[in-house]
Amino acid sequence: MSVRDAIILAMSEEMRRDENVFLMGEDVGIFGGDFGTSVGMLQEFGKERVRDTPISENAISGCAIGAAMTGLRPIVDVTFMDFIVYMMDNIVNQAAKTRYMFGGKGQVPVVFRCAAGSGVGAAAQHSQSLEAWFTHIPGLKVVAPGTPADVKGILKSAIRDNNTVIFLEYKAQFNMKGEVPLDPEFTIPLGKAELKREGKDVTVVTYGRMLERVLQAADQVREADGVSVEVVDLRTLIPLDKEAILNSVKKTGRVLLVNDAHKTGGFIGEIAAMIAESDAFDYLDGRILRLAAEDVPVPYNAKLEAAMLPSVERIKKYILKLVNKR
Amino acid sequence: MSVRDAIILAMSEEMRRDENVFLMGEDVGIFGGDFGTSVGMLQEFGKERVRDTPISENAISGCAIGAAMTGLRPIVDVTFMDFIVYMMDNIVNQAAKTRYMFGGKGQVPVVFRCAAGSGVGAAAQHSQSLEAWFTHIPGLKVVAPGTPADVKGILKSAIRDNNTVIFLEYKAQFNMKGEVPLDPEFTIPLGKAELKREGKDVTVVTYGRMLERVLQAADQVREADGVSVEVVDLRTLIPLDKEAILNSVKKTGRVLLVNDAHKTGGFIGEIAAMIAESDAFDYLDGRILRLAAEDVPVPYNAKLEAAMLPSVERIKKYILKLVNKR
Amino acid sequence: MAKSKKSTAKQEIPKEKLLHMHKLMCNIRNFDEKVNYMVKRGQVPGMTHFSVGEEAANVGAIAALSEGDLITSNHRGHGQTIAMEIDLNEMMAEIMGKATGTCKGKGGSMHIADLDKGNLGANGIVGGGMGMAIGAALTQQMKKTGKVVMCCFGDGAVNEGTFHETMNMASVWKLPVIFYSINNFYGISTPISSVINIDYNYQRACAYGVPGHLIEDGNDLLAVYNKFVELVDYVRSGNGPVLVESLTYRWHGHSTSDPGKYRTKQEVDEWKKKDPIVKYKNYLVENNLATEEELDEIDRKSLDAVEASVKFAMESPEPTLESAFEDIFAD
Amino acid sequence: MAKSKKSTAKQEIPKEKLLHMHKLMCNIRNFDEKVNYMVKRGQVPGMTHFSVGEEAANVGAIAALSEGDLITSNHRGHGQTIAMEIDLNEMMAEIMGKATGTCKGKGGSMHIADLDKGNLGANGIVGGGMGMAIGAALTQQMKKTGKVVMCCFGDGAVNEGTFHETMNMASVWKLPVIFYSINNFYGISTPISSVINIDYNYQRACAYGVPGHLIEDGNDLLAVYNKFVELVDYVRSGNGPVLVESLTYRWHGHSTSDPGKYRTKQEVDEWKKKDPIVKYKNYLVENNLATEEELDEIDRKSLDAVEASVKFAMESPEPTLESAFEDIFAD
Ligand SMILES: Cc1ncc(C[n+]2csc(CCOP(=O)(O)OP(=O)(O)O)c2C)c(N)n1
Ligand SMILES: Cc1ncc(C[n+]2csc(CCOP(=O)(O)OP(=O)(O)O)c2C)c(N)n1
Ligand SMILES: [Mg+2]
Ligand SMILES: [Mg+2]
Repeated sequence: MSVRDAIILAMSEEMRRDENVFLMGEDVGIFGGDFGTSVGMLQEFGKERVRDTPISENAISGCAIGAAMTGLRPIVDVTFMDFIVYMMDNIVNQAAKTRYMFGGKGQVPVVFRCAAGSGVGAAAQHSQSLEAWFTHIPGLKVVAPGTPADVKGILKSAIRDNNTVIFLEYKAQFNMKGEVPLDPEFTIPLGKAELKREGKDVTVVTYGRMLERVLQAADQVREADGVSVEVVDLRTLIPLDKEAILNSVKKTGRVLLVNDAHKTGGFIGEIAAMIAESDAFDYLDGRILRLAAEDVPVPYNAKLEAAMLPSVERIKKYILKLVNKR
Repeated sequence: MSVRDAIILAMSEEMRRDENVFLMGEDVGIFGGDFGTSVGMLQEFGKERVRDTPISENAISGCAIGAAMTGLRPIVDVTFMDFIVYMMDNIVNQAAKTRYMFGGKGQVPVVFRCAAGSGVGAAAQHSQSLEAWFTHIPGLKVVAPGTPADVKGILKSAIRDNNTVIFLEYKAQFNMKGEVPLDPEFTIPLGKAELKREGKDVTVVTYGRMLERVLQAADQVREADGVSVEVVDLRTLIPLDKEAILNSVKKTGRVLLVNDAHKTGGFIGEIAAMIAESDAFDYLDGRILRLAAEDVPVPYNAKLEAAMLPSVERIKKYILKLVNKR
Repeated sequence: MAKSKKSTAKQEIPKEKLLHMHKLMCNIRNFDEKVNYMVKRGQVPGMTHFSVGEEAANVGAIAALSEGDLITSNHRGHGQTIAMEIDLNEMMAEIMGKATGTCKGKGGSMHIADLDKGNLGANGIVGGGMGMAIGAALTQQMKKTGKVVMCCFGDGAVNEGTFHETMNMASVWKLPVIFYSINNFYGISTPISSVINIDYNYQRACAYGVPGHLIEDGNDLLAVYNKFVELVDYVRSGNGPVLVESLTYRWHGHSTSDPGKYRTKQEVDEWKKKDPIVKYKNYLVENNLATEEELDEIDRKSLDAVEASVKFAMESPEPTLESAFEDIFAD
Repeated sequence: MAKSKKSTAKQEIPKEKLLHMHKLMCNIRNFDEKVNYMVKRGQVPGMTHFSVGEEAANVGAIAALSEGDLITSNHRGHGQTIAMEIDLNEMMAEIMGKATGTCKGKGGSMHIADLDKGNLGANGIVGGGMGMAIGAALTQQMKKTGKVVMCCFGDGAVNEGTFHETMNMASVWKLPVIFYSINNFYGISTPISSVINIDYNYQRACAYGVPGHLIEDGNDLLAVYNKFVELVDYVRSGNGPVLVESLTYRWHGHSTSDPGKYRTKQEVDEWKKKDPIVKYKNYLVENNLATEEELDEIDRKSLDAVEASVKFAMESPEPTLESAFEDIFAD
């Protein structure tokens, strides 16, 4: 099943299960979503629950939050994550803080589904992965699953969660295929990383879009260079599974961090800092390396666009660098 | 001179020097700014150049950017930095990317002056330091000076810079006093950190509001414990003076990072990561420690509010921890 | 667009309700004057905004709501909150940052809420409550509760983009929400007339195909109340949103510290002569709907209640340090 | 609010100009049809939006501007850019991502700009150009240049908050800016009638105290042109902004991939019958303002220019990897 179909399935199952769940956003209805992630849902659930909106990101996000505070459980299709700029007040100043400011009363169960990342030739205003903004704001959960099965399991948990969840999906990976459990009770808990590969020489921590490349790189260096790579797939950024990261680092003593957001100020910087201030620091056999998108706005030209991201080759090179193989 | 007066002086000097410079924002005119940072300027420069606006942060920021693209040099008083949520499209998708997307044509010389941080009992929606959001976006400069003289020198450079600059000023420190050069040609280049103290045992890297406390802590541990602390005051976050940081870390081998923004996803995480991936890593004698605001929305109660920030005592404790003195 | 009627009780408002509305206005006045007094003495730790002068605009509107209806408010939320009959003790404790406060001392003046009573909260962001309001209205519509939502904001707030987007969405979806602009003529120091190019905010209703209403004397409690009875009924009947505006005035500065250079003493004094509480008292007495003694007695009791709230707040404990780390996430 | 006049050249437009406008419409048509052809064959690397069907609404408006006037546009910017007489070679090279492109291959279709000619750029964010437009207008006002700014956007864009804030600010400050809504009846799949509760976008002018104008036949080049001559003059004279709307239609899908289920083939065909280029040609010929041969010759030359631009683009080098790291900051 593709990531796209996993998203449709997760939302549909949850909407069947709980009548308070509904989907809203621009062109989610007859158009089936800018990325086809709601094709067929209008037909099953009708216009009330698959709700086309005006081009009004502020009202969309505000409306979702108010609905959530009063008992509904909206899923918002943000489409391109870049448009979340118009939702910042509602997400950051309202949704994230309401419960705290009100002394523990109320909750805001909204999922913001954001199509992140580059890869479709849409240039600088349509290619950003902005998860770091939200990881910095107490009160928000942030998730970025990297396989179709994880997409389904994490999205379902996000919908069931009583907090606001920023959900990253990757426009370059809607067609990515994989096994997906069909059990409607299959979920994956938020806050749990998964060891996608076990290994002993090097730890690679990643999430979201880069998982696919990291796994390829890990398999290739194991095969070609005999380097045993442990791949820690975060899936959830907030709450962060620090234990999984630190345990792996303590085991291998070498660590590479990979994401598709810009390097400076990106979330992997937080992970590096977290490791460097922890007791795992004492187990480190070398520097903590990072591979991320270059610090340039995403260029339009397809070759340049591609070159701004960590490639499988570069990930391999960094892994080998860590074990002093090259 | 107070920080407030240094801001007024810097803006006024630049407005005298260059007729293209002007100030706009809510209540900057007869009210003199929400924090008194434009008192008297309406009288000198008139309504055209000290421009009161509607409560329309999106239009304010967009207007500033369009004016800048066509030859003016606006300074925007954002007032509380929290309200920048309504300016995100203009700053992030427009100002930061325009020149790049247009293949090197055009420039957007706007300064966004943001009153950051807690300390005035204004609670969660009026107390944020959000610099990390902007450090993550290629194309923006970000500055956070910590003394009245630096405020003046950096603000003047920011106004003269041909790029969009996010300028942090701290609501808790508008009354902070210090010597300020009166020479209208006094400026401080962006991108240069300053060693506010030289030392050999421990490096503390900080910026903005926390500088004051770090200096107190450094002086106290030197006096009381004989620990020689080197204080690297960044002043500019982007472009980052990596060399200054790394040189100091190589010298001392021990490093503490301090800022007043939330810890998770904050800019000091980026600095920790930058150190941990550099050759300075090999000089480290211990973990890279961070002290930052707690990861909770800023509470209203004054005691809780204060307790969420690194205190001089805690900074001292961390310094001493690094040299194993306690 | 219909204009408001003048003071009248001809819809036969029960005496109990008439007196109760007086009490709520007194509560607002006494409460905020007391907080102001304490602010001046440094006894209040944070930023506060007062509703003094705007009592009728608040009480008249909210008194027209029914049990289960909801509101959102803004930074100047005391008036609405008190009109929604929040517990004064808890409110005062909150403003003093105490553990017994509405928000356990973590929200303060700008974040007082009472979700159980339908108050979705004051809001420190101008326009910040508008999205919530239409969302709450969507819930009422989808769940067919028959409840309405009142979204309260100032005059300056109509220039936020969120006003436009939420008004439009509410109109297109016919949501049961009343947009209520309490026009006190200034946004901080900025006269509304200098930042809109029409005469009144309510006229913006034209852009959304919704009815716009002006209550010219927003200090006339019954004018406000009568108009809102009509509007609440209209909205509850499924006709979609309305935009309504009351003209009133704030007696005090914008917030805790305000040099006040942007308006003349004369202007402020003129408005003080139009005191909404005095006006209402006179009306009730002149029309033999209540005696002066009755009304004064209510005022005195209100003062006592406010004093009691201060005592309660003063004697209440500070929140613990640990409490700062609680209530971030729901389970 | 005034409605538009029908086709007429009675203001004695010089023949040269009449033919030139025809050429620009042909350029838009031929250019975009060519790009569409290449998109279908995978020869264009990124997202594109076409102006086919909307030629008159674009050319008529921009032809009314003078040297030094400025525009901002949106994601569907080809029509405006070509009407502003951008170099077609560079534009095609940009769309193909080449180093010789307008933006050195770094911007693509959604970011074509020509700052020297007053085109402040297409914009990928709906409403993203509105702030820039009023800022550019502020510059003209403060520097007393006598120039005006035209801010182009679609129908769906009027529901963004930025529309509201910038319209209002422009009105209050009397900025020389024309807000121009090119109404093609859909925002992606969403009919404008389903997301506003008034008949037309131009009616929103009432909320800002500015004149609103409707050009009912936005496919009638001279109707558009004549109306804009009048409006540009009004705005240039210091009267503040206007809001104007043209009704037109896009022939192709919203963007590169669009299943198109939201509108019927019949509807599309009806609109194709109202082809703005055919309409204009007929008018010129019937009124003896030009011969069919002359006009066809212009079209042929336009086709040649487009083919030449493809050749230019094809033969142009890819940008170097290093170039990706340039142009982030100004010195
Ligand atoms: C988004 C945002 N911008 C600016 C402010 C600062 N601010 C607080 S109250 C206020 C004026 C509001 O005016 P109005 O809506 O008329 O309400 P009033 O205070 O007069 O009751 C401003 C500008 C804010 N809190 N939020
Ligand atoms: C802020 C933002 N929201 C959503 C989008 C996605 N989007 C691109 S074009 C478009 C429709 C625009 O409709 P309209 O303004 O009518 O212009 P048209 O495409 O019809 O010319 C949408 C929703 C966007 N680019 N930016
Ligand atoms: Mg006001
Ligand atoms: Mg359209």
